[in-house]
Amino acid sequence: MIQLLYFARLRESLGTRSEQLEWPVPASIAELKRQLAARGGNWHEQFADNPSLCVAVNQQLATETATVQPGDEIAFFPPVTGG
Amino acid sequence: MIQLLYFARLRESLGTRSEQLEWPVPASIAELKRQLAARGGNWHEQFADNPSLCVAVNQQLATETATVQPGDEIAFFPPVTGG
Amino acid sequence: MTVRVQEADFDTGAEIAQLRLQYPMAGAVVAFVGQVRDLNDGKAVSRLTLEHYPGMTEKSLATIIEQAMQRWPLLDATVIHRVGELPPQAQIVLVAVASAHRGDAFAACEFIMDYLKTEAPFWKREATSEGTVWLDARDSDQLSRKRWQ
Amino acid sequence: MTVRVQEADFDTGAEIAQLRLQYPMAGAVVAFVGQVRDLNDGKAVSRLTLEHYPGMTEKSLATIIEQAMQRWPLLDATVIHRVGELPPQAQIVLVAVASAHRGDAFAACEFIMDYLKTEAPFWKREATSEGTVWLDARDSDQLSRKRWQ
Repeated sequence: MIQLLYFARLRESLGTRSEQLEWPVPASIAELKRQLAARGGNWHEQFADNPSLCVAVNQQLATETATVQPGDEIAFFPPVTGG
Repeated sequence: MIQLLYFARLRESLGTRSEQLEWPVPASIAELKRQLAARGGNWHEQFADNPSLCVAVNQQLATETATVQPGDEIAFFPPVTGG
Repeated sequence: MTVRVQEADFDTGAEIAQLRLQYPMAGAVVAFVGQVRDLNDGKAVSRLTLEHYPGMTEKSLATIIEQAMQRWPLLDATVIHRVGELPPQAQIVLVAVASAHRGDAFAACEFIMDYLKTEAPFWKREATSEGTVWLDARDSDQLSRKRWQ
Repeated sequence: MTVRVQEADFDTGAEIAQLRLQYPMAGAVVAFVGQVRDLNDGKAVSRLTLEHYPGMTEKSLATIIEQAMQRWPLLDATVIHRVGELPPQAQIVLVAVASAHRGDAFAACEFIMDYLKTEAPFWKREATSEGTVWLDARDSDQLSRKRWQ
Protein backbone atom coordinates (compact mmCIF):
# COMPACT_ATOMS: atom_id res chain seq x y z
CA MET A 1 0.00 0.00 0.00
CA ILE A 2 0.98 3.63 -0.47
CA GLN A 3 -0.56 6.77 1.00
CA LEU A 4 -1.64 9.37 -1.57
CA LEU A 5 -2.29 13.03 -0.69
CA TYR A 6 -3.73 15.81 -2.86
CA PHE A 7 -3.57 19.52 -2.07
CA ALA A 8 -5.12 22.86 -2.97
CA ARG A 9 -6.64 23.22 -6.46
CA LEU A 10 -5.80 19.58 -7.24
CA ARG A 11 -7.60 18.38 -4.10
CA GLU A 12 -10.69 20.37 -5.12
CA SER A 13 -10.58 19.14 -8.72
CA LEU A 14 -10.31 15.48 -7.68
CA GLY A 15 -12.79 15.83 -4.82
CA THR A 16 -10.54 13.92 -2.46
CA ARG A 17 -7.84 14.74 0.03
CA SER A 18 -6.15 11.35 0.53
CA GLU A 19 -6.41 7.68 -0.25
CA GLN A 20 -4.62 4.36 0.19
CA LEU A 21 -3.56 2.58 -2.97
CA GLU A 22 -2.38 -1.01 -3.52
CA TRP A 23 1.27 -0.85 -4.54
CA PRO A 24 2.85 -4.30 -4.42
CA VAL A 25 6.22 -3.59 -6.07
CA PRO A 26 8.46 -0.53 -6.56
CA ALA A 27 7.72 1.56 -9.66
CA SER A 28 8.27 5.13 -10.81
CA ILE A 29 6.22 8.27 -10.19
CA ALA A 30 5.60 8.27 -13.95
CA GLU A 31 3.96 4.83 -13.63
CA LEU A 32 1.84 6.00 -10.68
CA LYS A 33 0.68 8.99 -12.71
CA ARG A 34 -0.29 6.67 -15.58
CA GLN A 35 -2.41 4.60 -13.23
CA LEU A 36 -4.14 7.66 -11.77
CA ALA A 37 -4.72 9.19 -15.23
CA ALA A 38 -6.36 5.92 -16.32
CA ARG A 39 -9.24 6.70 -13.93
CA GLY A 40 -10.43 9.16 -16.58
CA GLY A 41 -12.30 12.49 -16.23
CA ASN A 42 -10.58 14.99 -13.93
CA TRP A 43 -8.00 12.33 -13.07
CA HIS A 44 -6.95 12.09 -16.69
CA GLU A 45 -6.84 15.87 -16.99
CA GLN A 46 -4.73 16.33 -13.85
CA PHE A 47 -2.28 13.45 -14.32
CA ALA A 48 -1.96 12.78 -18.07
CA ASP A 49 -0.94 16.14 -19.43
CA ASN A 50 -0.22 18.57 -16.61
CA PRO A 51 3.41 19.68 -16.77
CA SER A 52 3.08 22.00 -13.76
CA LEU A 53 2.00 19.16 -11.40
CA CYS A 54 4.41 18.78 -8.46
CA VAL A 55 5.10 15.63 -6.47
CA ALA A 56 6.72 14.83 -3.15
CA VAL A 57 7.89 11.38 -2.05
CA ASN A 58 7.94 11.00 1.72
CA GLN A 59 7.66 14.77 2.08
CA GLN A 60 10.54 15.62 -0.24
CA LEU A 61 10.12 17.20 -3.66
CA ALA A 62 10.71 14.57 -6.37
CA THR A 63 10.63 14.07 -10.13
CA GLU A 64 8.93 11.64 -12.53
CA THR A 65 11.79 9.19 -12.34
CA ALA A 66 11.69 8.82 -8.54
CA THR A 67 10.81 5.35 -7.29
CA VAL A 68 7.66 4.71 -5.25
CA GLN A 69 8.17 1.94 -2.70
CA PRO A 70 5.40 0.16 -0.82
CA GLY A 71 4.71 2.16 2.35
CA ASP A 72 5.66 5.53 0.82
CA GLU A 73 3.69 8.74 1.28
CA ILE A 74 3.20 10.41 -2.12
CA ALA A 75 1.75 13.91 -2.41
CA PHE A 76 0.61 15.65 -5.60
CA PHE A 77 0.00 19.38 -5.70
CA PRO A 78 0.07 22.49 -7.90
CA PRO A 79 3.06 24.83 -7.81
CA VAL A 80 3.40 26.37 -4.36
CA THR A 81 2.30 29.96 -3.69
CA GLY A 82 3.15 30.71 -0.05
CA GLY A 83 5.21 33.47 1.51
CA MET B 1 33.69 84.63 7.79
CA ILE B 2 33.18 80.90 7.51
CA GLN B 3 32.22 78.39 10.18
CA LEU B 4 34.64 75.44 10.56
CA LEU B 5 33.69 72.18 12.29
CA TYR B 6 35.91 69.21 13.19
CA PHE B 7 34.65 65.76 14.18
CA ALA B 8 35.74 62.54 15.84
CA ARG B 9 39.46 61.62 15.72
CA LEU B 10 40.21 64.88 13.88
CA ARG B 11 38.49 66.97 16.56
CA GLU B 12 40.57 65.22 19.22
CA SER B 13 43.82 65.62 17.29
CA LEU B 14 43.26 69.35 16.73
CA GLY B 15 41.90 69.95 20.22
CA THR B 16 39.02 72.03 18.88
CA ARG B 17 35.46 71.40 17.80
CA SER B 18 34.68 74.57 15.83
CA GLU B 19 35.97 78.00 14.93
CA GLN B 20 35.17 81.08 12.85
CA LEU B 21 37.65 82.00 10.12
CA GLU B 22 38.06 85.19 8.09
CA TRP B 23 37.19 84.34 4.48
CA PRO B 24 36.78 87.51 2.42
CA VAL B 25 36.53 86.01 -1.10
CA PRO B 26 35.49 82.64 -2.58
CA ALA B 27 38.26 80.03 -2.87
CA SER B 28 38.54 76.27 -3.08
CA ILE B 29 38.56 73.63 -0.34
CA ALA B 30 42.14 72.91 -1.46
CA GLU B 31 43.08 76.52 -0.63
CA LEU B 32 41.35 76.29 2.78
CA LYS B 33 43.29 73.09 3.53
CA ARG B 34 46.56 74.85 2.62
CA GLN B 35 45.78 77.65 5.07
CA LEU B 36 44.93 75.22 7.86
CA ALA B 37 48.03 73.07 7.17
CA ALA B 38 50.18 76.21 7.43
CA ARG B 39 49.35 76.36 11.16
CA GLY B 40 51.91 73.55 11.57
CA GLY B 41 52.02 70.66 14.07
CA ASN B 42 48.91 68.51 14.10
CA TRP B 43 47.29 70.92 11.66
CA HIS B 44 49.97 70.25 9.10
CA GLU B 45 49.69 66.51 9.69
CA GLN B 46 45.91 66.48 9.32
CA PHE B 47 45.51 68.85 6.36
CA ALA B 48 48.73 68.64 4.30
CA ASP B 49 48.98 64.97 3.53
CA ASN B 50 45.89 63.11 4.68
CA PRO B 51 44.16 61.54 1.66
CA SER B 52 41.38 59.99 3.77
CA LEU B 53 40.20 63.37 5.14
CA CYS B 54 36.55 64.07 4.26
CA VAL B 55 34.91 67.46 3.86
CA ALA B 56 31.34 68.74 3.75
CA VAL B 57 30.28 72.17 2.47
CA ASN B 58 27.02 73.34 4.02
CA GLN B 59 26.34 69.79 5.23
CA GLN B 60 26.88 68.10 1.87
CA LEU B 61 29.89 65.89 1.06
CA ALA B 62 32.29 67.78 -1.21
CA THR B 63 35.67 67.46 -2.91
CA GLU B 64 38.90 69.51 -3.02
CA THR B 65 37.68 71.55 -5.96
CA ALA B 66 34.46 72.75 -4.27
CA THR B 67 34.26 76.50 -3.70
CA VAL B 68 34.05 77.94 -0.18
CA GLN B 69 31.92 81.10 -0.09
CA PRO B 70 31.84 83.61 2.78
CA GLY B 71 29.12 82.42 5.20
CA ASP B 72 29.59 78.73 4.43
CA GLU B 73 29.70 75.96 7.03
CA ILE B 74 32.69 73.71 6.32
CA ALA B 75 33.17 70.43 8.21
CA PHE B 76 36.25 68.22 8.16
CA PHE B 77 36.15 64.65 9.45
CA PRO B 78 37.64 61.17 9.09
CA PRO B 79 35.83 58.52 7.02
CA VAL B 80 32.46 57.74 8.58
CA THR B 81 31.94 54.54 10.60
CA GLY B 82 28.28 54.49 11.63
CA GLY B 83 25.58 51.90 11.09
CA MET C 1 17.01 27.38 14.12
CA THR C 2 13.36 28.21 14.72
CA VAL C 3 10.63 27.01 12.32
CA ARG C 4 6.97 27.47 13.14
CA VAL C 5 3.83 26.98 11.05
CA GLN C 6 0.82 28.31 12.88
CA GLU C 7 -2.60 29.92 12.60
CA ALA C 8 -1.84 32.49 15.29
CA ASP C 9 -0.25 35.85 14.59
CA PHE C 10 3.34 36.43 15.72
CA ASP C 11 5.22 39.28 17.39
CA THR C 12 7.83 40.42 14.86
CA GLY C 13 9.66 42.68 17.30
CA ALA C 14 9.89 39.97 19.97
CA GLU C 15 11.13 37.39 17.45
CA ILE C 16 13.85 39.70 16.12
CA ALA C 17 14.91 40.67 19.65
CA GLN C 18 15.05 37.06 20.78
CA LEU C 19 17.19 36.15 17.80
CA ARG C 20 19.77 38.91 18.24
CA LEU C 21 19.91 38.76 22.06
CA GLN C 22 20.92 35.08 21.89
CA TYR C 23 24.01 36.06 19.87
CA PRO C 24 26.30 38.77 21.29
CA MET C 25 28.43 38.34 18.13
CA ALA C 26 25.47 39.24 15.88
CA GLY C 27 26.13 42.64 14.34
CA ALA C 28 23.27 42.29 11.89
CA VAL C 29 19.72 40.98 11.79
CA VAL C 30 17.85 41.16 8.49
CA ALA C 31 14.14 40.43 8.62
CA PHE C 32 11.46 40.01 5.99
CA VAL C 33 7.79 40.48 6.91
CA GLY C 34 5.12 39.52 4.39
CA GLN C 35 1.73 41.19 4.63
CA VAL C 36 -1.62 40.31 2.99
CA ARG C 37 -2.19 43.03 0.40
CA ASP C 38 -5.61 44.60 0.05
CA LEU C 39 -5.38 44.57 -3.76
CA ASN C 40 -4.02 41.89 -6.07
CA ASP C 41 -4.01 42.38 -9.83
CA GLY C 42 -6.41 45.28 -9.29
CA LYS C 43 -9.06 43.34 -7.35
CA ALA C 44 -9.95 44.09 -3.73
CA VAL C 45 -8.97 41.17 -1.50
CA SER C 46 -11.30 40.39 1.38
CA ARG C 47 -9.54 37.28 2.68
CA LEU C 48 -6.57 35.05 1.97
CA THR C 49 -6.67 31.37 2.95
CA LEU C 50 -3.41 29.46 3.29
CA GLU C 51 -3.40 25.68 2.94
CA HIS C 52 -0.24 23.68 3.63
CA TYR C 53 1.12 20.13 3.85
CA PRO C 54 1.63 19.47 7.55
CA GLY C 55 4.89 17.69 8.21
CA MET C 56 6.47 18.43 4.86
CA THR C 57 6.11 22.19 5.39
CA GLU C 58 8.29 22.20 8.49
CA LYS C 59 10.87 19.87 6.91
CA SER C 60 11.01 21.98 3.79
CA LEU C 61 11.58 25.20 5.75
CA ALA C 62 14.28 23.54 7.89
CA THR C 63 16.04 22.28 4.75
CA ILE C 64 15.98 25.75 3.20
CA ILE C 65 17.51 27.28 6.35
CA GLU C 66 20.19 24.55 6.42
CA GLN C 67 21.08 25.32 2.81
CA ALA C 68 21.42 29.01 3.69
CA MET C 69 23.62 28.16 6.67
CA GLN C 70 25.93 26.08 4.48
CA ARG C 71 26.21 28.93 2.04
CA TRP C 72 26.81 31.89 4.39
CA PRO C 73 28.35 32.18 7.88
CA LEU C 74 25.08 32.73 9.74
CA LEU C 75 24.52 32.60 13.48
CA ASP C 76 20.85 31.59 13.36
CA ALA C 77 17.57 32.03 11.51
CA THR C 78 13.87 32.09 12.36
CA VAL C 79 11.03 31.32 9.94
CA ILE C 80 7.39 31.66 11.00
CA HIS C 81 4.63 31.11 8.44
CA ARG C 82 0.92 31.43 9.12
CA VAL C 83 -1.82 29.20 7.71
CA GLY C 84 -5.62 29.43 7.72
CA GLU C 85 -7.71 32.51 7.01
CA LEU C 86 -6.00 35.90 6.99
CA PRO C 87 -7.57 39.34 6.45
CA PRO C 88 -5.86 42.15 4.49
CA GLN C 89 -2.80 43.56 6.27
CA ALA C 90 -2.35 40.44 8.38
CA GLN C 91 1.23 39.26 8.72
CA ILE C 92 1.82 36.09 6.65
CA VAL C 93 5.46 35.25 7.13
CA LEU C 94 8.57 36.31 9.03
CA VAL C 95 12.09 35.36 8.01
CA ALA C 96 14.81 36.73 10.30
CA VAL C 97 18.51 35.99 9.93
CA ALA C 98 21.33 36.88 12.35
CA SER C 99 24.97 37.08 11.33
CA ALA C 100 28.15 38.87 12.30
CA HIS C 101 28.09 41.03 9.15
CA ARG C 102 25.22 42.49 7.19
CA GLY C 103 26.02 41.24 3.68
CA ASP C 104 25.60 37.61 4.70
CA ALA C 105 22.33 38.34 6.52
CA PHE C 106 20.84 40.20 3.54
CA ALA C 107 21.77 37.48 1.07
CA ALA C 108 20.60 34.63 3.29
CA CYS C 109 17.27 36.26 4.15
CA GLU C 110 16.46 36.83 0.47
CA PHE C 111 17.66 33.29 -0.41
CA ILE C 112 15.35 31.80 2.22
CA MET C 113 12.38 33.82 0.95
CA ASP C 114 13.08 32.90 -2.69
CA TYR C 115 13.23 29.19 -1.85
CA LEU C 116 10.25 29.38 0.50
CA LYS C 117 8.21 30.94 -2.31
CA THR C 118 9.05 28.12 -4.74
CA GLU C 119 9.58 24.99 -2.62
CA ALA C 120 7.68 25.18 0.67
CA PRO C 121 4.25 23.51 0.32
CA PHE C 122 1.88 26.42 0.94
CA TRP C 123 -1.00 27.40 -1.33
CA LYS C 124 -2.95 30.66 -1.27
CA ARG C 125 -6.64 30.99 -2.08
CA GLU C 126 -7.85 34.54 -2.44
CA ALA C 127 -11.39 35.81 -1.87
CA THR C 128 -12.16 38.96 -3.87
CA SER C 129 -15.28 40.72 -5.07
CA GLU C 130 -15.13 38.41 -8.11
CA GLY C 131 -15.16 35.19 -6.09
CA THR C 132 -12.61 32.81 -4.65
CA VAL C 133 -9.60 31.62 -6.63
CA TRP C 134 -6.41 29.69 -6.04
CA LEU C 135 -3.47 31.92 -6.86
CA ASP C 136 -1.16 30.92 -9.68
CA ALA C 137 2.56 30.62 -9.10
CA ARG C 138 4.52 33.53 -10.56
CA ASP C 139 7.30 33.09 -13.08
CA SER C 140 9.13 35.92 -11.33
CA ASP C 141 9.43 33.74 -8.22
CA GLN C 142 11.03 30.94 -10.23
CA LEU C 143 13.43 33.45 -11.76
CA SER C 144 14.32 34.85 -8.32
CA ARG C 145 15.16 31.37 -7.09
CA LYS C 146 17.22 30.46 -10.15
CA ARG C 147 19.56 33.40 -9.45
CA TRP C 148 21.02 31.41 -6.56
CA GLN C 149 21.97 28.36 -8.59
CA MET D 1 9.78 58.92 5.06
CA THR D 2 10.88 58.74 8.68
CA VAL D 3 14.41 59.74 9.75
CA ARG D 4 15.36 59.94 13.40
CA VAL D 5 18.73 60.39 15.10
CA GLN D 6 18.38 59.88 18.83
CA GLU D 7 20.04 58.70 22.03
CA ALA D 8 17.00 56.69 23.11
CA ASP D 9 16.43 53.08 22.12
CA PHE D 10 13.67 52.30 19.60
CA ASP D 11 10.95 49.66 19.31
CA THR D 12 11.78 47.67 16.18
CA GLY D 13 8.48 45.76 16.14
CA ALA D 14 6.41 48.93 16.51
CA GLU D 15 8.36 50.72 13.77
CA ILE D 16 7.94 47.84 11.32
CA ALA D 17 4.23 47.53 12.15
CA GLN D 18 3.65 51.25 11.75
CA LEU D 19 5.36 51.20 8.39
CA ARG D 20 3.38 48.29 6.91
CA LEU D 21 0.01 49.26 8.44
CA GLN D 22 0.18 52.64 6.69
CA TYR D 23 0.35 50.86 3.32
CA PRO D 24 -2.32 48.24 2.54
CA MET D 25 -0.52 47.70 -0.80
CA ALA D 26 2.72 46.73 0.97
CA GLY D 27 3.33 43.03 0.45
CA ALA D 28 6.85 43.22 1.81
CA VAL D 29 8.79 44.92 4.57
CA VAL D 30 12.53 44.28 4.79
CA ALA D 31 14.26 45.49 7.93
CA PHE D 32 17.86 45.68 9.03
CA VAL D 33 18.72 45.91 12.73
CA GLY D 34 22.31 46.64 13.74
CA GLN D 35 23.48 45.53 17.17
CA VAL D 36 26.60 46.47 19.17
CA ARG D 37 28.78 43.36 19.11
CA ASP D 38 30.49 42.21 22.30
CA LEU D 39 33.69 41.39 20.40
CA ASN D 40 35.44 43.32 17.62
CA ASP D 41 38.67 42.03 16.09
CA GLY D 42 38.93 39.65 19.02
CA LYS D 43 38.74 42.30 21.76
CA ALA D 44 35.92 42.45 24.31
CA VAL D 45 33.89 45.63 23.80
CA SER D 46 32.58 47.30 26.93
CA ARG D 47 31.02 50.36 25.28
CA LEU D 48 30.52 51.98 21.90
CA THR D 49 30.19 55.76 21.64
CA LEU D 50 28.61 57.26 18.54
CA GLU D 51 29.40 60.84 17.56
CA HIS D 52 27.55 62.52 14.70
CA TYR D 53 27.21 65.81 12.84
CA PRO D 54 23.80 67.20 13.88
CA GLY D 55 21.91 68.63 10.93
CA MET D 56 24.01 66.99 8.25
CA THR D 57 23.22 63.51 9.59
CA GLU D 58 19.49 63.87 9.07
CA LYS D 59 19.94 65.46 5.62
CA SER D 60 22.33 62.74 4.57
CA LEU D 61 19.94 59.96 5.64
CA ALA D 62 17.01 61.66 3.87
CA THR D 63 19.07 62.00 0.69
CA ILE D 64 20.01 58.30 0.80
CA ILE D 65 16.34 57.31 1.18
CA GLU D 66 15.37 59.60 -1.71
CA GLN D 67 17.99 57.97 -3.92
CA ALA D 68 16.60 54.54 -3.04
CA MET D 69 13.06 55.72 -3.83
CA GLN D 70 14.15 56.97 -7.24
CA ARG D 71 15.78 53.63 -7.95
CA TRP D 72 13.06 51.21 -6.79
CA PRO D 73 9.25 51.48 -6.54
CA LEU D 74 9.11 51.76 -2.76
CA LEU D 75 6.13 52.77 -0.66
CA ASP D 76 8.09 54.20 2.27
CA ALA D 77 11.20 53.80 4.42
CA THR D 78 12.20 54.40 8.02
CA VAL D 79 15.74 54.99 9.28
CA ILE D 80 16.50 55.38 12.99
CA HIS D 81 20.09 55.72 14.17
CA ARG D 82 21.21 56.03 17.75
CA VAL D 83 24.03 58.26 19.03
CA GLY D 84 25.78 58.53 22.40
CA GLU D 85 27.00 55.67 24.58
CA LEU D 86 25.77 52.17 23.81
CA PRO D 87 26.54 48.92 25.67
CA PRO D 88 27.08 45.55 23.92
CA GLN D 89 23.90 44.18 22.35
CA ALA D 90 22.23 47.60 22.20
CA GLN D 91 20.41 48.33 18.98
CA ILE D 92 22.35 50.88 16.89
CA VAL D 93 20.32 51.32 13.74
CA LEU D 94 17.05 50.31 12.10
CA VAL D 95 16.41 50.54 8.37
CA ALA D 96 12.96 49.35 7.30
CA VAL D 97 11.62 49.51 3.74
CA ALA D 98 8.06 48.80 2.53
CA SER D 99 7.21 47.91 -1.05
CA ALA D 100 4.64 45.96 -3.01
CA HIS D 101 7.13 43.21 -3.88
CA ARG D 102 10.00 41.75 -1.91
CA GLY D 103 12.85 42.10 -4.43
CA ASP D 104 12.63 45.89 -4.38
CA ALA D 105 12.48 46.00 -0.58
CA PHE D 106 15.55 43.75 -0.19
CA ALA D 107 17.62 45.74 -2.68
CA ALA D 108 16.61 49.13 -1.28
CA CYS D 109 17.21 48.17 2.36
CA GLU D 110 20.72 46.93 1.54
CA PHE D 111 21.39 50.01 -0.63
CA ILE D 112 20.37 52.33 2.22
CA MET D 113 22.63 50.48 4.68
CA ASP D 114 25.59 50.50 2.27
CA TYR D 115 25.26 54.26 1.71
CA LEU D 116 24.58 54.96 5.39
CA LYS D 117 27.81 53.12 6.27
CA THR D 118 29.89 55.22 3.86
CA GLU D 119 28.20 58.64 3.65
CA ALA D 120 26.20 59.40 6.81
CA PRO D 121 28.35 61.37 9.28
CA PHE D 122 28.54 59.02 12.26
CA TRP D 123 31.77 57.96 13.97
CA LYS D 124 32.22 55.07 16.39
CA ARG D 125 34.62 55.04 19.32
CA GLU D 126 35.03 51.70 20.99
CA ALA D 127 36.06 51.06 24.60
CA THR D 128 37.74 47.68 25.07
CA SER D 129 40.04 46.11 27.66
CA GLU D 130 42.90 47.68 25.68
CA GLY D 131 41.60 51.24 25.88
CA THR D 132 39.43 53.54 23.80
CA VAL D 133 39.90 53.86 20.04
CA TRP D 134 38.12 55.45 17.11
CA LEU D 135 37.16 52.72 14.66
CA ASP D 136 38.67 52.77 11.20
CA ALA D 137 36.45 52.71 8.14
CA ARG D 138 36.40 49.33 6.41
CA ASP D 139 37.37 48.85 2.78
CA SER D 140 34.60 46.24 2.56
CA ASP D 141 32.02 48.98 3.20
CA GLN D 142 33.38 51.05 0.32
CA LEU D 143 33.26 47.99 -1.91
CA SER D 144 29.66 47.27 -0.88
CA ARG D 145 28.63 50.78 -1.81
CA LYS D 146 30.45 50.72 -5.14
CA ARG D 147 28.36 47.74 -6.26
CA TRP D 148 25.39 50.09 -6.67
CA GLN D 149 27.12 52.51 -9.05
